[in-house]
Amino acid sequence: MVDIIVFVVSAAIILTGAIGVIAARNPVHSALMLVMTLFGVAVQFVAQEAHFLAAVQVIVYAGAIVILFLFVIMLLGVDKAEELDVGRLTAQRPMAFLAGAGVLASVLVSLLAGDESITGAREVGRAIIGGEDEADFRQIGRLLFTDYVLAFELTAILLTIAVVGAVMLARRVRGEAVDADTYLPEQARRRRIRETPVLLRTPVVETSDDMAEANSGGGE
Amino acid sequence: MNNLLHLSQSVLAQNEAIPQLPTPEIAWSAFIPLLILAVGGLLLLTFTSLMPAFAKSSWALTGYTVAVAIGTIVACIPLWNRVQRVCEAGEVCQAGAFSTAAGAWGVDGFSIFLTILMAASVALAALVMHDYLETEGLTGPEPYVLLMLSASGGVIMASANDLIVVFIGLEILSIAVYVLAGMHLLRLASQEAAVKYLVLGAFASAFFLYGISMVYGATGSTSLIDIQGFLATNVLTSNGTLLAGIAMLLIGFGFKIAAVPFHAWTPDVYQGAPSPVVAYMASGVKVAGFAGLMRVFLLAFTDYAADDWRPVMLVLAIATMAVGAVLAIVQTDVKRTLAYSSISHAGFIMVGVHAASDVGVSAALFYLAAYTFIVAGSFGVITLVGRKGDNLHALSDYHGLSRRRPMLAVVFTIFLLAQAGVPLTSGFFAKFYVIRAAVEGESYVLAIAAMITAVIGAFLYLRIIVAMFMSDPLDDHGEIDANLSDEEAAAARIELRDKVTAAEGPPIRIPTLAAVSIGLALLVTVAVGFLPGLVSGFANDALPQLVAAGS
Amino acid sequence: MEITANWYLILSAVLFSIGVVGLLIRRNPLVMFMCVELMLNAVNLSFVTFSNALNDVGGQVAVFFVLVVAAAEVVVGLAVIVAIMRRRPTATADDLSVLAG
Amino acid sequence: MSLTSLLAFTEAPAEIVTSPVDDLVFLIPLFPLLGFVALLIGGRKLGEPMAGWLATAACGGAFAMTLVVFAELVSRDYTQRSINQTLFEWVPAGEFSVDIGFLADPLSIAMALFITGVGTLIHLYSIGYMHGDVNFSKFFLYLNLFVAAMLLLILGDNLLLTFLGWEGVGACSYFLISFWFTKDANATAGKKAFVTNRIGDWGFMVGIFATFFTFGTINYVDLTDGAMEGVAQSTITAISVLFFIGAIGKSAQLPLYVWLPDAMAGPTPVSALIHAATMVTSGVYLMTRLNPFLAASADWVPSMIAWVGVGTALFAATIAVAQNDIKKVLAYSTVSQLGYMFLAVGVGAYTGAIFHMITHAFFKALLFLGSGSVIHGMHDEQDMRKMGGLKKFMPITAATFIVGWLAIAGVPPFSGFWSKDEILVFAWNENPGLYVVGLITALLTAFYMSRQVFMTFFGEPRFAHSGSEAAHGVEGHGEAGEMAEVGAGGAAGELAESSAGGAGTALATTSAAVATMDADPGDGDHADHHGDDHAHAGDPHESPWTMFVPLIVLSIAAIVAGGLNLPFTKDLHFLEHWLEPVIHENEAKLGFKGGTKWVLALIAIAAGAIGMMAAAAVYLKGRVDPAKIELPVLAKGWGLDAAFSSFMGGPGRWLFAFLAWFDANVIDGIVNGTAALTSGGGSLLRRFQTGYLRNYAFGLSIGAIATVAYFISRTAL
Repeated sequence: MVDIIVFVVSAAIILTGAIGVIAARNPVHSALMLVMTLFGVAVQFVAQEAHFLAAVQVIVYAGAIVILFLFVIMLLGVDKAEELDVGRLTAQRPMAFLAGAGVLASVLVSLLAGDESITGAREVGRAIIGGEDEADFRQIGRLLFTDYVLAFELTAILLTIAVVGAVMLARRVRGEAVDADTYLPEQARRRRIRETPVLLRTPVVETSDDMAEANSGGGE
Repeated sequence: MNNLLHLSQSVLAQNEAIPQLPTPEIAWSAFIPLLILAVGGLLLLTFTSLMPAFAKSSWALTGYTVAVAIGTIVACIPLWNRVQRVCEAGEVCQAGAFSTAAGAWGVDGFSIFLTILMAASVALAALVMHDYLETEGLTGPEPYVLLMLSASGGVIMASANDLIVVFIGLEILSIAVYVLAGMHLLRLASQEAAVKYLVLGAFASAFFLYGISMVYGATGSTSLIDIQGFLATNVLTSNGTLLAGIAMLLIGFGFKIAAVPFHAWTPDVYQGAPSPVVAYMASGVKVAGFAGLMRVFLLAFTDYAADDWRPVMLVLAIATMAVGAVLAIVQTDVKRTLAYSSISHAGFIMVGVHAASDVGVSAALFYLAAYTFIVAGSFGVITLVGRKGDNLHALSDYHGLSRRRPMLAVVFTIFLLAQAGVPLTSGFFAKFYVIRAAVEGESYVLAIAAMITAVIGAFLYLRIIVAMFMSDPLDDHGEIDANLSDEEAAAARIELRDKVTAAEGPPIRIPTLAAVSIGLALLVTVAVGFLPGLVSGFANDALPQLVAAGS
Repeated sequence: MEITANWYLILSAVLFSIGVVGLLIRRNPLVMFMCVELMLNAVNLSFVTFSNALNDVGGQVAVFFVLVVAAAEVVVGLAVIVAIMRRRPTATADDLSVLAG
Repeated sequence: MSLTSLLAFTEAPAEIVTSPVDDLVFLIPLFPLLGFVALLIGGRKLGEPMAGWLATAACGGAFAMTLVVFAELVSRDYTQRSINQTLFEWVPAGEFSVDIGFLADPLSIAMALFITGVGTLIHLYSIGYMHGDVNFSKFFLYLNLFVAAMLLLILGDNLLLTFLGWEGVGACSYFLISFWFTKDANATAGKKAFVTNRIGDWGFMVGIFATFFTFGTINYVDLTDGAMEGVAQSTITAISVLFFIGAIGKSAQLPLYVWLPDAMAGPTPVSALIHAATMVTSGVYLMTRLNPFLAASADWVPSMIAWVGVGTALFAATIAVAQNDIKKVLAYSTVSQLGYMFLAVGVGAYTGAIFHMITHAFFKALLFLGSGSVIHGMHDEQDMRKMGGLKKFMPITAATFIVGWLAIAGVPPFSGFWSKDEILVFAWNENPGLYVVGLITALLTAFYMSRQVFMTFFGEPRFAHSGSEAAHGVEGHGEAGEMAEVGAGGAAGELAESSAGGAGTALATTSAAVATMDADPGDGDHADHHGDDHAHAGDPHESPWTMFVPLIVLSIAAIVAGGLNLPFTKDLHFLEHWLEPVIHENEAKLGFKGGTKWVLALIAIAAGAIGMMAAAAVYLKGRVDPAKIELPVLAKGWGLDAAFSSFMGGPGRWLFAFLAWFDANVIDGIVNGTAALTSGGGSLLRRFQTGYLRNYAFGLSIGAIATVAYFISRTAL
């Protein structure tokens, strides 16, 4: 009974948080809602006896990743409420829900179509949770240094890349963007794209007049 | 010193209660190519931080990167020999494919072949990158570091025998490329490309991970060896989870190789990203994507689920070939045209993968090898024509290229003909082999679709060639009125000349290193076009194998 | 009534779908990233569930790696967004659509 | 897998008869290839005319080498007449291994002889014709490459090598059609040739694959009648049809003929060499080479080939009647004559096909070169309505052209008569319907060729004559400048109309501007050059010796080539006997005696005569020419004049107009429509590439759902 209550409550937290993430106007709220979901997931980890992961989930995800999100939001000062209208893609929203429903349906069918034994291999028994009196972090640690030692070592490269990449991209550079003129307002741009060339004939060159006209139409 | 020894002994003594971990055997020789590439990248970071002068010399950076790439290739040779060796009766020797690190790392002809390709694409891209970075004022060793590390991700994907390792390889490959795509901070297009690539890449990664999770749930392992063994010895009462997992894995790989309908990012990213990076993306990243795809699908899922995924692969291959070719035709931007054409090429390679036979795999590998050089060379030329700012990629920028830079135009023509699959280029045999594989696998629909697409595709390359050779730039800027008097006509001619010069933009420089890169690519393209045996023999020997560790 | 693995898996599928929908409807690249995190969490949940059902700790190790990858992805993703937002502070994902056709 | 094994020359298979010549076959294509390489490296430095002489020598070397091999084969015993030289293994792919190897047997050597022979003459001719062109050396570079590729096509010992040559000649043809690519129309014509040929290539390619998977080999020596046994007839039928698709693309048969008339935009020697004598006959070669396939396939395949051939022959002949461009008449005539060759293949007269191919190579090359000489002499005028009476100005050209005319019109003893007669005899043997259509075509051929000759060489000059106007020098110059545009834009079709009115006084004013442009280096153009060179005289003039010597040689060949296979007695069937080792038992047998042959021959002669007389009636009547006065009388006596006149004025004109319209709209429309469909589809798909990240993600998820859904549908519950 307790199981069910824990599950239902944590599931409610997870889903509320998730819907909050995608529905909140303000990115800060989204981030906070994300924390909520992450906590809910952590609770379910505990319920499935993955204590170590639950801790990691809270520390790494809630403690580091979400903080990083919030930090960036504050740094850029984009914490004002975003217009939740459909923007330029009017049909996108209903289609998005359809797509979401499609993903959900296909995954659910695949998971539940058969009998109750979803998983083919019962008792693979590489390390038995609760079978021995061994803490799960020990088991995880052991696996990390035996079966998964290669993957574990390779994450070093991954993290280096993340650091190098972040440093490289966050560098401040002076100077005007070289291709700012292509980032014109919508209409001027669309017109150019629509010009589909005739097959195999060398297309008409976009003359500089055209560009100038587009620029004067609404330069930034 | 003694004290230290004592200390460690005492620590050991204290922990005697803890059982020693049975850490798996590591055959270090198997990792040498990867180590050279990855550690080479990491060491470059160290060097440049310790010796700022090193970081300032762009020649040193490029030279180092090329040396690392060559080192990787050289290190592959003894491994290849070992894998291809056959022990004589009674002889005790190390021979054949093997796996190590608890079976997570497989060394076979397949992985070595693709490692060499990855390293080659790094070298080609680095050579082109040298001048580009200098012209664009992008300093620092980071692009080279990321290039090498990204390629090591590809190497990992080609050798991984575990889905988790494949995934980590995929992420190493991708994240580095996301950064490279956005590295030109003064080009908004570059940034846009990075954001699109990254968000969609993360999206696709999530599907991929979900797939791993489902496969794990269905089989109880993420190791390809275990999965294959499990599926071979067990009958699943319900295989829905497994099949959905395979589908999700296919989506993840499909994104990386830019298969239709997971291709939408490709043209935008290729167009926006710095051209030398595109040279790497189109060659290296695609090779890596196919490496992972073939390794996972051919090793783990062919015996069990080939009938399930092959039809999907068939549809994807046809869609990829056709959509790529058709969309390429209507483009006005050469870089974008070739982006679509690279999608079409992916479809051709998928024809080989679809066959799921030895012939098919070696055809796909041959295609990858030929394609790597062709596309790296093509984007090398595009980099040069793009000039400073990397913006001059419109078809009109290629008008009269044969007059301004005849050699460049001829070389580009050869690459384009190779992409079209014209005989006497490597591209011809690439197409020939995959179509043969399809016919041999009795997939006539696929073979016919491939041939029709090849015909359609010929248009688009022809268009660029026509623009280079057969367009007089004067035609684009009006003609001289025939009724003018002599003096007026002469004046009009001068005016026209000026107009043409203005429209042509700055002169096209051909830097030495870029020329070396393009020349190498050309050499391989033509040589393999005459003697396909140079590569096809290796491709035939490079079939993926699944060998459990310790056996 | 007993909590079976299916319950968790269904929850995970729902969470994954919400993440998909979020990525398709939001225009703020930061929020789009959060949606990716939702999807990854759904995957984590299913890994742990399978791990529990299979009585195999391998699934938990996989979650560990997912965490690492997610962290790396977020770092780079946020760096790209910072780089672009510095130049155009109001940019939404829809504004980044010059490359098209 | 080692490099050394790759490059090692493998031993030629052991043969009973061996000689040093066995190892020299590869020299035949090597000579022009070397010429190509030499011109590629030093062509520009060599310049004019050395580059041309080098290329001619390279082609001549190939001819000499072919003669050597030919002599060797002749000296051998009948069954030993085949040399198969393998150079090295080319495409290793498991059991599918392809060698670079050459097969010199009666068929390939017969073709190589006339290809290199005619090729050398056309090279020689081009030295004069291309005089002054800025891309002089480039032209010869392409020509040599073409000859090399053509020889590879003929001499290759397997289908893939033939395909390589097939693609090579296609590429060269494409380059040469677009040789004067400064004008749009030439590039368009080149494009058209490229596209149509790709359709045929597709059939060829699939055919190669199918052959390999059926027989396990693609070597000609293994694909014998014996190999066909035990293979399902339906398979062989399918393969034959595929190769036939390849053949009609290359040989310009219905419905893929469209490119050939347009290909006349290229320089005239190219039309003579590639689009008349050699390349376009490679489809016939392929069909002859693969005669075991045709013999073993279902009966409807040869019938279809015969009907397609004869249909093309008639169709093209009717169109030729309505053409005014001197080269276009010849182009449609080529299509028509190729139709005869396919008719021959279809009725099993392989010897007849090759015979006609050889004679046609001579007389059609002659006619094309003659027309080139006319165009050259007329300062790039191609409209026959502005010619007339040229035999006074260009006696040698006229005389040789007339020889070609008599040959193609089927006048004995000129070569064309013998080969055409042989084909018609076999057509009668197979199906009288084929014979009748073939005969009508023969009549039409005689008619339109006579028309061409009369309009060009006889009658009153219809061009501006020197001495008639004082300011002629200026006008002549201006006209040349104007014609530069028209001539280069030949593919545009109705060029005659566009230029007919314009060549008046306005030209004099433009000539100054043209002259200024000419002075600019790098912008020169072939025709501009003529404008400069011949500005001093507007009269047509005879061509230089490099041009008329080939004409004379070819006209001699066109007269005597009939001797290759005279029908009178068995002993005179030289060609048939020569080709026997290749064709074996697949040559059709005549089911009637010599008497019928005589009757058929007389009918054919009569048909030719009627055609010629009709033409004379229509085109010479009323234009006073006392020497020819008897022809109109004859025509009037037979009452054909009125019939023809009314036919030409009424329904005939409509018919021809319709055919021209059909050609310009429907056939071109299909080609262009395919292109439009592709680009239209592209534009449509392009809409989905919106640039919006969210759209892309949406597309990705739809793809994901579809993929997963498919896999779920495969779930075993």
